[in-house]
Amino acid sequence: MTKMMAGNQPALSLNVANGAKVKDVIAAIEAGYPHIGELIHKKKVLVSVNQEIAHEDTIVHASDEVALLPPFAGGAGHPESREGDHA
Amino acid sequence: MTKMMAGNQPALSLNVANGAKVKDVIAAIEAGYPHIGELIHKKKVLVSVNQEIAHEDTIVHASDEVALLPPFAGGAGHPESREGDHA
Amino acid sequence: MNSAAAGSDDLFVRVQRENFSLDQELDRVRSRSTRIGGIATFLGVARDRSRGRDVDRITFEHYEGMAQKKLREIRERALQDFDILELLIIHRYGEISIGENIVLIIAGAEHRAEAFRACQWAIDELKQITPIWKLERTPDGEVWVEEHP
Amino acid sequence: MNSAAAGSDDLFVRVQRENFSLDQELDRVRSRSTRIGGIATFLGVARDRSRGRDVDRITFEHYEGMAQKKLREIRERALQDFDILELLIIHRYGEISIGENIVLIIAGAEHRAEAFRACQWAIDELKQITPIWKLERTPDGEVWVEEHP
Repeated sequence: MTKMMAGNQPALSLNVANGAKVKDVIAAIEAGYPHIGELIHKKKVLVSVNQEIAHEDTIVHASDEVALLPPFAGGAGHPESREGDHA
Repeated sequence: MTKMMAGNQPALSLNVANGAKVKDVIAAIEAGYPHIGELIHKKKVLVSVNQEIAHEDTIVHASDEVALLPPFAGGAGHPESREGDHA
Repeated sequence: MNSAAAGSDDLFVRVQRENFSLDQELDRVRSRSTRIGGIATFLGVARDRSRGRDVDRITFEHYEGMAQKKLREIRERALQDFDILELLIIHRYGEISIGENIVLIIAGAEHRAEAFRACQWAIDELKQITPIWKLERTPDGEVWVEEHP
Repeated sequence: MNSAAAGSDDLFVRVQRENFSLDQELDRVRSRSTRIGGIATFLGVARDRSRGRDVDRITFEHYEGMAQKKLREIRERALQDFDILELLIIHRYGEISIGENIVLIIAGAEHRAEAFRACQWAIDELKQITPIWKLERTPDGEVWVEEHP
């Protein structure tokens, strides 16, 4: 089970029982990294399992690829000028 | 005063008094070329003076460039499929 | 506004026989401002079908002078009415084979929504007000196409 | 549907470090069908301003595998949901200087309205569902950008 997170965040290391649910993974993260747990609860960070966005009851197996995904920012800039850099 | 028309149409030759209005030009066209006069009345053919679309009361001078413009068809194809070439 | 654009219209509005390169034209637009973030482009190419008929070649004719004038007007109105930084329009004339480029509109803006809006408006407007005519060669002969009766 | 497209996804959906040529990618799309008449393109380039700050360089990172998977999904849904003939998506990663290409979407259709719709939908969707992140370097330091909080 691998975990990744974009940015300068190091990989997380967690112990979660095989067959646990995503919510168990989140609970384990919260215990060790409360600020990341908070971001997950606020939906600022999403959890993916095998490259698909997971929900709380998604079951995680030992061979699964689990990732924590900060807000995406692909593409170029904003659709509209909402940036306040021109009045 | 030059006249042009797209297509395989030859140039028209007309005698119109200097200072006449576009409607006088149209009347002269109708006399010699009734089918073109009809197209103008149906707005299938527009009249331009000096490269701007003219209206009936636009005054035409000897040095003006007058043209008869069939329906435009620039660009590529239609915006929507209205062609009946797929159900 | 957009006084920097005056004088360079000749490069940003063209009616020409030759083909054009998208990379080259995009560089031209992009070089106008480092604020450009979104570039919307419309490229019209010659299709092999029109109004249910096969087409093997298209010929475009334009009213020299008026065509360029109308395209310049479109560019100026787009620069005024949309929040864009540049707009380029090229229309080819002469014989065009199936699959070849016919028309190109490039709109460069800070943000993509306006680039798309300006690009779509410009191609719609081009078809309405620009004196350009299209002759399609089909198995049944050549036909002048009337886009909007 | 669009079974001809299967297997060639690799060329029509790419996440790559290298720059791309619009002419080359347009030829790729155009060569898919002689029925293509309208091609709408979105090109995203690196701006020198973001959220009121100067930016002198942008770095994109992606989640290898999932990014490609999501872009393939976008292409497949676009081919299904819009009346288009082809859709190509390229997103670059790594360091990108101001003015350079970031992302390209090309939608080829018989008619331009659908090409524009599909192109706009695809870039909006890309930003929503593709795991790609952006680090902007400004005079105040480097910042990971959060597009939608």
